[in-house]
Amino acid sequence: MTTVSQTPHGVTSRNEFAELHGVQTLTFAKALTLAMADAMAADPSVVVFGEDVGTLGGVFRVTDGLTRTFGEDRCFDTPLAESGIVGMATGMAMNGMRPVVEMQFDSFAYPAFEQITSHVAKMGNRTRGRVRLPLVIRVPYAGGIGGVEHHCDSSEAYYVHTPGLTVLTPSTVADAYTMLRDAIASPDPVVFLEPKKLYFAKDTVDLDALRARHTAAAPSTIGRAVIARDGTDATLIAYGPSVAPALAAAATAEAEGRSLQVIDVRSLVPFDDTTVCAAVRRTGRAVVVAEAPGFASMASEIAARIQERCFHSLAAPVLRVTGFDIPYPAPNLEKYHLPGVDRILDAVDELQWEDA
Amino acid sequence: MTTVSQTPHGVTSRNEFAELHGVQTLTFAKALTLAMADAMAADPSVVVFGEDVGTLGGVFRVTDGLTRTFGEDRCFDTPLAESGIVGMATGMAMNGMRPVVEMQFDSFAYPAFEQITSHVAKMGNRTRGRVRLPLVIRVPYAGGIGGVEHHCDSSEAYYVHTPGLTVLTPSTVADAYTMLRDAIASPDPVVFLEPKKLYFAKDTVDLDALRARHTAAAPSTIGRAVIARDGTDATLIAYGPSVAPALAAAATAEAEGRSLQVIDVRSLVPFDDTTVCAAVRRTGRAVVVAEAPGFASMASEIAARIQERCFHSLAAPVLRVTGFDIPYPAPNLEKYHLPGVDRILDAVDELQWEDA
Amino acid sequence: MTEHPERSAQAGGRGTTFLLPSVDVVQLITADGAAAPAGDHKADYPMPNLETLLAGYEQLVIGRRVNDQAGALVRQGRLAVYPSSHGQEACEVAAAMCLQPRDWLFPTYRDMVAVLARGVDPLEAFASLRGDWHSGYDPHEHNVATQSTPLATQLLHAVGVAHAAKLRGEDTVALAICGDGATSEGDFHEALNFAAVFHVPVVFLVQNNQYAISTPLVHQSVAPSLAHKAIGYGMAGERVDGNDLAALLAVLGQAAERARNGGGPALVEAHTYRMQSHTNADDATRYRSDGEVAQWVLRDPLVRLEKYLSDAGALGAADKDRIAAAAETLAKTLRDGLNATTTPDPQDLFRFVYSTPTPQLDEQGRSLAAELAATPTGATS
Amino acid sequence: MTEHPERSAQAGGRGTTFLLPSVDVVQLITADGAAAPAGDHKADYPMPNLETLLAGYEQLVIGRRVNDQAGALVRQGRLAVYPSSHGQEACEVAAAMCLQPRDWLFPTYRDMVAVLARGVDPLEAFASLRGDWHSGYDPHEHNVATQSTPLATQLLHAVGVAHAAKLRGEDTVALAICGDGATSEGDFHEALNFAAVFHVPVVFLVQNNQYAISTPLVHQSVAPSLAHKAIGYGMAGERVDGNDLAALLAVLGQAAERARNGGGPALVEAHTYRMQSHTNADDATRYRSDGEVAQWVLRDPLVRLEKYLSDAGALGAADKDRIAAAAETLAKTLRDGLNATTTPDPQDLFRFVYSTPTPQLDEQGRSLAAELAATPTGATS
Ligand SMILES: Cc1ncc(C[n+]2csc(CCOP(=O)(O)OP(=O)(O)O)c2C)c(N)n1
Ligand SMILES: Cc1ncc(C[n+]2csc(CCOP(=O)(O)OP(=O)(O)O)c2C)c(N)n1
Ligand SMILES: [Mg+2]
Ligand SMILES: [Mg+2]
Repeated sequence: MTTVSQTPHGVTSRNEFAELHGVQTLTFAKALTLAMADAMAADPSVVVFGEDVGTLGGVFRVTDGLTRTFGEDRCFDTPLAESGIVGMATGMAMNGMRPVVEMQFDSFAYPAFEQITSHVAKMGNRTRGRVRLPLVIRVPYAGGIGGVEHHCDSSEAYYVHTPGLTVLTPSTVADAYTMLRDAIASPDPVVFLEPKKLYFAKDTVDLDALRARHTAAAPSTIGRAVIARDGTDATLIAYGPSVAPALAAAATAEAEGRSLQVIDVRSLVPFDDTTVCAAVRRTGRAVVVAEAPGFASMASEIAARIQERCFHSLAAPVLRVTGFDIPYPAPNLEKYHLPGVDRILDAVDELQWEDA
Repeated sequence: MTTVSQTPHGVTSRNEFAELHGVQTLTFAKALTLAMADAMAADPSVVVFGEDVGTLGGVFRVTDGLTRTFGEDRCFDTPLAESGIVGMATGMAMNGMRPVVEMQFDSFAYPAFEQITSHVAKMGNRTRGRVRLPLVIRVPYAGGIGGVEHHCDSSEAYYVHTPGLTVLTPSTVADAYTMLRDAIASPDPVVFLEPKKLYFAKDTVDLDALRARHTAAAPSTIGRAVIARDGTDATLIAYGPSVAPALAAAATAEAEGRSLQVIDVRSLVPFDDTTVCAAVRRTGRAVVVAEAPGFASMASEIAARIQERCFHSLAAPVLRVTGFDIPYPAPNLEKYHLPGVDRILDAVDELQWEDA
Repeated sequence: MTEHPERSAQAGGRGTTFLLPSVDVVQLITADGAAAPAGDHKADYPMPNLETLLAGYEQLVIGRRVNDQAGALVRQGRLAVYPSSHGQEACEVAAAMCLQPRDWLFPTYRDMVAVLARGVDPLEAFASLRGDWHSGYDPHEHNVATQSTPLATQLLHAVGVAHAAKLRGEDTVALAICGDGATSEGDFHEALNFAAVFHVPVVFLVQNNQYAISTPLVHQSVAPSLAHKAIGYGMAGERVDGNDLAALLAVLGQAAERARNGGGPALVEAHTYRMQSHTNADDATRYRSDGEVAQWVLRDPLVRLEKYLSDAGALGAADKDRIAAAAETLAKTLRDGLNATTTPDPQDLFRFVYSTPTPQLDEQGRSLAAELAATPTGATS
Repeated sequence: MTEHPERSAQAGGRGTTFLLPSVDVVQLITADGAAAPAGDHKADYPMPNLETLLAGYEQLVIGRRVNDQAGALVRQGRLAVYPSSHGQEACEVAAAMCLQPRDWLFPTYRDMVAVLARGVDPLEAFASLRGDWHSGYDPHEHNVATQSTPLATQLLHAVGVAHAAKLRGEDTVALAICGDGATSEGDFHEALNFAAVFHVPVVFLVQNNQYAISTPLVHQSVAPSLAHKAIGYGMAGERVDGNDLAALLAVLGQAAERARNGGGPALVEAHTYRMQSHTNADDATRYRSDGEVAQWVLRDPLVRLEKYLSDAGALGAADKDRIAAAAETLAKTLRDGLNATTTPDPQDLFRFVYSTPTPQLDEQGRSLAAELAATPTGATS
């Protein structure tokens, strides 16, 4: 793999991102920006492109400042064509670059579907590992933002079913930074799903500590779930935008005397069977929570695997609380569609406690 | 909905298809051709188009004779562009036609993915039922034919996860006819998955009886699974190309003294919970068999639903025998990938019979 | 299968440049409201009569009022979002006016003014922007497709609608609108090629408003013009001043009638400008200068037509009052309608996904009903 | 960001027809093997020197032999499938010859002869057609991308490779091949537009062999020519006799050097003919006449170059023997290699999907290993 030592047009101004240090209160979006900026500073082969990511800084401002800091060769707008973006990224990755491309919204990645499934996912295997594609496809996804049609799809099922793709989705500000850097560092293509409704969520993080992971080659977050909250009675398994309602449900349940554990899967592929199965074997009950329509979804997979692997530990079936099997609804109806605290707690109530 | 009473260029020659009657030995492919021909004869709004479907009759000859019989206005070649084909079909369906389009191979439907997910699947819901799209997207799918890359994908998961699509896949010659006619008659868009390796399988069917269903408005096959073989010890749940190995496994098992039931799901969406759950509740054991990679697949969904709905009837976890989570392999390796009799029987053996 | 006049051109080389747009962008009324000097146009584009122009002017004023009113309603939180066509109203109005009732219009998210000019009920049309449902009107009522968000996808639907009509021997025309940005999408290419190969009556109107959100045209295309893309499909292309309603009516009218009479599809590029941000969620000052915008204020489509009609004695004070009143009536309808509270029925979520809900959707609908019955607040948290 | 010579054309109209192809298709050697009369070409295309033509002729002969040998191996069941470029060898050879070793070639399934002409090991290249693995060679070894099956997708990869090189200040050129049918795909459009907008050094070579499987060109496009599509991207287009190696070398060579020197991308349409069926699985007699095929036999690329070189005294009996021997050696390599039995390792199924197999793939690999250990036949039934 060729590595770029210096781009022809170098850094065009001071690196405003490098100046941020120590404990900081950041939005999720800003953590993502910092991850790209730090990766770009560390490795000249990292380039960012997509629709409106340059001057505008992206419709969610996730790439804001990258063109200013790194120049137009490192962060640039493309013509409006998603297959073009992913296809060009594929070629750039074949030739020594590490492209990080943005799809403006979940549904607008669909024109790139052939490039993603037939090339991005398959190139490494097709060439027996001789051509790896270290590229990241960032996809703002899921709902809860009152978005109009085509702006709120939870499209993860399409990607997780496609062998060859790594599929990640952070749910915390710290993970937004760490996981995006892990994604950019990955030798394999990553579909990086960013829950839109978390973009402006804030948290306080120690930026120095977060950065240190990547210089010290800390273990990657890829393939590792985290226990977001411990509990003993049942396990809620969630990811991305559904971690927050799962945690809220656990908090409510605690008040009602039930101790719910919450797992943030965060790495959908590879999936962390070890953490999930160990947890469920301990609690004996599990509810999977996800926004996407449930049919043949990531949630189906989690439920299917758990019952396959933990059957004799289960006191009740693995239940799913997911979006309905409908197109994502218009803003005024989305509250009925999204898995919320009540619906999660209803499912927990159905876990046949009387039998236990 | 406007209905066409007569196309400007009518039938150009005698209808060779209408001349076939009574008991016939047909290939699966020919049954599909007959279904289209009969639907075209019955309803002038039915049109067939796609790549090489006209003069050539399709690369699998499934449309052979349709142009000759019904003229170039009713069955025609398009430019080589799948999004174009599905997008044009969408517009034609908006304007009173019932298009039946062919995607040449599974992977070559991917360029049409945006049209399928963002329009075909959503138009009816978007317009509160005012614009229904009675169109059929025929997709030769799955493997077992020694095909080169991109010619053997089992792509059903992408469609079944997309609300608004009906997804059908016949496994017998009779169902090939009946289900394609039901698909064409459906007011909703249907993704019609044709197992390539069955195209030249033959069976003897009573064509008059098959046809009579459609004049007598017999109950649709959409949403209805069938018991392909009865049995009492465990239920194998399969569809499309996997029904044959499931039946073969059941035959082998019988010789070994184990009675396996085989369900042919055939209608993936809507799914026939009633038939499947009744069966599994009776046998208490289930193995799902499918060619596609197992992760987040139709097989995951079936396993997840069964354990949700039949938990207390299950003597063992619902197991899955699926393709591996890899890109479909090159011809000389596909035998290792495809779910075969041995692998199915191994799974049956694992159904914890000692506990029973 | 079909006659293709262009096919005779198959063997030709530069001699086929009749497919290329005129050297001069077609303009009939200058930005100052005067009759434009004759340009080097490949076709004869006569000035529409005053009656037509007056009717068009009325629609322009109404369109502008709709844009302004919708902007206000967004600021008041009554609409989720509004992509304004302020400055592009001439394209909007011409797109609607050049069609017959039996024809079809394929609009984008930005083409609300064209949708209303076709006669669609304004409150039904605004239902989507209020967030009640993805599309609020019946496309069959006025042959107006749903406003398309996925860029360029609707161009193919227009080809299909036209192809179906052609197969039935009907003389329906479909006019499909897209933006300059959308011309980069694969579906644009496939739609133009299908239209040309099947020789169907579709007019493709590209509203080149110079930006795709923040992306200026120069990052979208380096072609001599977007209309030059037509030759690659064996289709006639034309460029027109998109702020000149008269020129638009002449060019689009001719393209539509040519298509109706079996002359095949055409590509029309209208030069215009998006005067406001992409939507209210956007901030155009991040990527373009006030000076640039100011240049385009001088080319406003309303001002020039008002001047032209007034000078021609075709627009008097009474006309102006009548038109202002009509615009105000529509604005009031929007205000009243959109200020009223609607309560969408949650069961609608399940009703329309299929013609008959699947057993699974029935089950999900019952479960939501039970949940809502148990939580009297009416929603899950 | 980049200099765009074409941008100055942005405002122009028909004056920009320099982007259009020459009126006459570029030909330097006639079908009869004579030097062609000067055509009305927009550029000067000098005849390549005899040494170059002789080297090219050798590759043509080898290419023809590869096509014939592969056909025979298919009939003997040693290859699963072979899409022959019989009749198109001049395009294949020119595509390889106009590039430097540091340049990249993006071939399709039909371009085996070009792949071999770049130096790729023949048995590695044929591994995919034998069915051992999807791609058998290392793309980085000769800068030859995998042969692409999904039509037009590889054109975008070529743009990416060229863009990466350009950003690093390297003068690498990428040449991407596709067929006439592939020009209808959305990715063709997006690739040409990206190449033009980013002004990257890519030469797009369309082998217009008149058919996409059974679909003749007239159902694919009604454009004046496929090369005319270039103008829609602000790119230069050219048409060349695709059975004339000399003309191909001149046109592609000029396009490649122009691209290398910062002149941007180009679209070259080569007129040729697919002499055999689409693949062995196809039956071309279903959709075209013997008479049509016979016409093209007269335009064979080998025959005319042999005549031209012989007449010029540049191809003697010794040359012919040497070339025939080289072709026969390669044919024998193919026969021997492909007749030998290979036993792919089933564990390879899991090794390359990711750089490091996931725990799930490890598990699946172990389970397959256990299964194979239990069933000594080596395969599940
Ligand atoms: C396939 C697709 N990709 C991206 C988007 C997001 N998006 C919405 S509008 C827009 C810009 C469109 O520009 P243009 O076509 O010029 O139309 P305009 O907004 O200027 O009217 C973008 C990128 C989309 N709607 N569809
Ligand atoms: C996206 C896609 N759609 C369909 C196919 C199936 N297919 C393989 S080759 C072919 C015809 C291609 O014609 P052309 O581009 O002219 O190339 P040629 O085969 O003539 O070299 C088709 C339809 C494909 N490979 N990829
Ligand atoms: Mg625009
Ligand atoms: Mg061809």
